[in-house]
Amino acid sequence: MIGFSDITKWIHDSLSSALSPGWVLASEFVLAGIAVILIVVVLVVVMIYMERKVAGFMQLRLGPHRVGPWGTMQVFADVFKLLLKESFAPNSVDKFLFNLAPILVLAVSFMALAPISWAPGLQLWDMNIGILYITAVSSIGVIGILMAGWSSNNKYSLLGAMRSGAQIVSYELSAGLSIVAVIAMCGSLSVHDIIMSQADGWWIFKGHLPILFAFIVYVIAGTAEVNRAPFDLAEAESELTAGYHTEYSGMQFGMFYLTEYINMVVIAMIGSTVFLGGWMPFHIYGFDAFNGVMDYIPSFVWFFGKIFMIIFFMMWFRWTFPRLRIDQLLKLEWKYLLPLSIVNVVIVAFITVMKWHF
Amino acid sequence: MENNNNIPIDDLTEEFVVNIGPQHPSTHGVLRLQATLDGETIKDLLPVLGYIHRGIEKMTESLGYKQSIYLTSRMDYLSAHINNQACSLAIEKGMQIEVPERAKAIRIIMAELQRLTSHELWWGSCAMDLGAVTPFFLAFRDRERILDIFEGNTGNRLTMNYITPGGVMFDVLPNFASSIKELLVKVKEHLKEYEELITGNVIFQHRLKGVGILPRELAISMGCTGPVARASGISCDVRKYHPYDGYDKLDFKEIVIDGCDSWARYKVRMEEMKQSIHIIEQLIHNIPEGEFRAKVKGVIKLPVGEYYQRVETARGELGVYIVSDGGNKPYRMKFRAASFSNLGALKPITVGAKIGDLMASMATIDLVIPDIDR
Amino acid sequence: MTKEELKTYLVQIFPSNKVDETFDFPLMFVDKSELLSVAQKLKDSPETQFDFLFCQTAVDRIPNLEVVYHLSSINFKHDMVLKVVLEDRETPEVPSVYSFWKAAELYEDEIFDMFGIRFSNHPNLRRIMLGDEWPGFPLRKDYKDDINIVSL
Amino acid sequence: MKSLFQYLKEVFLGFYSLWTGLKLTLYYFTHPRKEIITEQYPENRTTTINIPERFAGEVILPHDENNKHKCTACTLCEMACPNGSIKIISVQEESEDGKKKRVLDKWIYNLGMCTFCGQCIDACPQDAIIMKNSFELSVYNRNDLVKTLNKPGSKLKEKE
Repeated sequence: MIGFSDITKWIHDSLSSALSPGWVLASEFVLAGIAVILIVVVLVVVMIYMERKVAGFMQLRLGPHRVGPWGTMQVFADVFKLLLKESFAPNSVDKFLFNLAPILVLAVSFMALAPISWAPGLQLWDMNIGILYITAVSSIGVIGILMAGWSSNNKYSLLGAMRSGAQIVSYELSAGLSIVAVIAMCGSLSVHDIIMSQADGWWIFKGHLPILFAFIVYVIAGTAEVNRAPFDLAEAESELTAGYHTEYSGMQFGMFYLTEYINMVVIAMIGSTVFLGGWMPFHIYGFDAFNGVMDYIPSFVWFFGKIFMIIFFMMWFRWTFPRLRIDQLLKLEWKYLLPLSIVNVVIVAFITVMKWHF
Repeated sequence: MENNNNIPIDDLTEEFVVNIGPQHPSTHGVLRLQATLDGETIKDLLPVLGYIHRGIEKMTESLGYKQSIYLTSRMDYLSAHINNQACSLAIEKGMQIEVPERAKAIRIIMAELQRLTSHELWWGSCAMDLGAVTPFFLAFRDRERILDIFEGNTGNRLTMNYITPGGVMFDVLPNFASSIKELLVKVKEHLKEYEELITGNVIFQHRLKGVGILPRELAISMGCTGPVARASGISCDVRKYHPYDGYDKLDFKEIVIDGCDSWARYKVRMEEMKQSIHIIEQLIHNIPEGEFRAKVKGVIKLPVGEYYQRVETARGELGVYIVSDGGNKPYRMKFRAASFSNLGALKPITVGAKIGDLMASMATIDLVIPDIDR
Repeated sequence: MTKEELKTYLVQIFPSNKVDETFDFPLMFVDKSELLSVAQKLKDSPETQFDFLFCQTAVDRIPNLEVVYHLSSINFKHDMVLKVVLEDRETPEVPSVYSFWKAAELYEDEIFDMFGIRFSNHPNLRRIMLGDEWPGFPLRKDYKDDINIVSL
Repeated sequence: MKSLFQYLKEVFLGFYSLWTGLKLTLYYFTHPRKEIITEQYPENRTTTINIPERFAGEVILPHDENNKHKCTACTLCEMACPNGSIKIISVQEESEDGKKKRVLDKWIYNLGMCTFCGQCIDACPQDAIIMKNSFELSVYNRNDLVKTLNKPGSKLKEKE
């Protein structure tokens, strides 16, 4: 079986034979970037379709089913419509920031994809602080949202942006702490190392109850970080019409929409990498025959299966729960999740020191 | 900012006015609320009305009595049958028309079905205002079935114009009783689902409990009626105290809860749905045979005088006040709309609360804007 | 109290006022100068306890304007009608009953909008539905609008 | 200690309530075709669509096979209409035995102003007009909504 590392090696070799080393690096950057963007855009298209079908089925509807077979072309039709629409900017907005905000938000969410390991040997940049990098970069996105809300010169947008700022800044903490629990156990920030440490079982199973708890906290905080219901206060349509992107239209709105889904992908990818073993198949320590069977399932199937499972959870929450109020949202974070996460990290540290984990 | 005046920093925050509406997802129509906000907290609230003011009261003065009835379905369009019933009852009162028993039974069944549809829609939109979208579709499933029954029997789905002076427009279809029996079985099942999905939900309860507190005295002073008043411990069901169309012969409970908050208003409506089903079940097994409509003169003229008829719509007490000068047109017709009085309670219960609470209070007060503006 | 009882009671307590009846309720005419004191008595007296103003409107009986108060009691469930007759059509003015029944705030806004009757001491009298620019007061009988009013 | 127990119980019940909601939506997600009531309108317009007999679609003046209708041009429907969407134009016609008689010339119906309240049908003493349950009534030109309901050359049906 040809691994992904063979393919990347072959591309590298054939480029090196034709170009000077500097150009090889540059063209590899461009190729990798295009590849990641393409994969992510395809993922987003699938997710939007999935979201609409999930919502439809949960709401006793059929979901999109007119455009193309089973409505699969609906997303493309929507994107096409958004592309053709005029990106209208009201008179009183701060033009520069108004136009910059969607680009910034989108760029930041793409940046967070750099250290993700997609499959064995398929990783753009295995830096030694990968997880730290992702958490750091993904919190820049809130600046874009604040920028959008402030520059729109709309009170709804401003309120939405402020809510979003408060929310993301708060929930970053418990999301970070729940990742720290795993990092403490495996002892590395590098994405590759974290995945390899789960070769004999995923952390969610190896790490006793504290890691399971951390996973639940992570899913809650992750849902909050991407501003999805029940934490969608930033765009709460029954309160603030559309929140921070009230004034955006056309593809500028499309970019915010795209960002929401890419952020979901990022959250799901980190979740699956840290807790569910990334592309690592389901292994149980000692059961070699079983592990061998599991290895036959390709690694990228494992990875995307886990991603879509987490994404389905998020969608399921969205179409079931009512929204929280802003003070309840902050209370949940600061009074419950954060203290519990800190206690959890202490317990994890204790377990790690005593070497009680597998 | 330079703080020269030794004002505490807290007092330097700037209030700003947000116009919630006239086009806003949670005002359910064209209501505009001028909210003065301090951050997320509401400091003042001023309802601005008139975006759907059609002058129904003026129109009735130039139309006849019969033509006025069809206008009433356009006021509180979720209680169209009940509005028609109120207007018909007022006219019957003036003309001393005796309504046949069969017509009375049909009227009550229709009115209670209408109350059911209205509460179902309220349940869905209440959950949607609080951010859950799925309940809206679950609620519309039953509402759709009831509207199908309306459509089959009356010819229209929303503004039926079915109840007229003297009875009802046409007799019900032969399968009326059986289709309603079938429907009620489903509605009862689905009411349990509603409890599972939303009523028990801890987020939902936290959004409503202790929010929008309307004390009993304030509710009385504000002239609140219907579920809003009954959730504040006021016993004011018109069907009990001023029975019409034979409600006095039926067995049903008036739901009064002393909670005073949005959660109590929610509970009152949920229980009222069960009571409506109970009322329909008493009638549906034996609708009296006979005429469905008493003979009424072609041109309706009320004797000189003033007539006031009240009924219990899904939102509270609807009063029809007719001043007649003996002619074939009403001299003055005033509709005392339930939503209009209930709207007054919105400001005192939301000032000091958060924007999210405003939506919760507005959702549980259940305003219908054309009813406010008329 | 029933309608008849209430009527005799009103005659006893307010001998100077004209007591009549509508089809449903006892009716009492009040002069606008003593409206507030009568309202106070009706609301606070333990026999009547009219604490619920369920409908307030006006009727244009040319040449007079009438303000009609429908009162009810939550405890006793009896109702009555108060009427104030205004002879002045140009600048009609009535004291506001907002201090007794807060529901009057919106009702009186609406009456001011439709009939042009001013309410003194009203907390925020405004043209609630039509807006300040609207010419005339539509529910008055002498309001003419040939374009928009379709008559049969 | 008791309060801690109470607190944990509340947390557990809270999560349990969330789970019951999730269970319900999951049930509907996994049973997608169980209770779908949305109509697939343009596809089902010739098959499963159910328009009740009494559905108030438009007012029509039925003609029998001899091109005869029952309208006597009494204009009661015109007077009953709250919106003025009916206009009856009648002419005086002299019959063979010399009697002058009012005969319907044009029964003009403005569908655009109609609110389908059924007052005209209720008012008609001859039962000449009925509500038809047609529903695809949109037209491109607003003038097309003003219809003349009596067919050209139609006559009043004699009473048996």
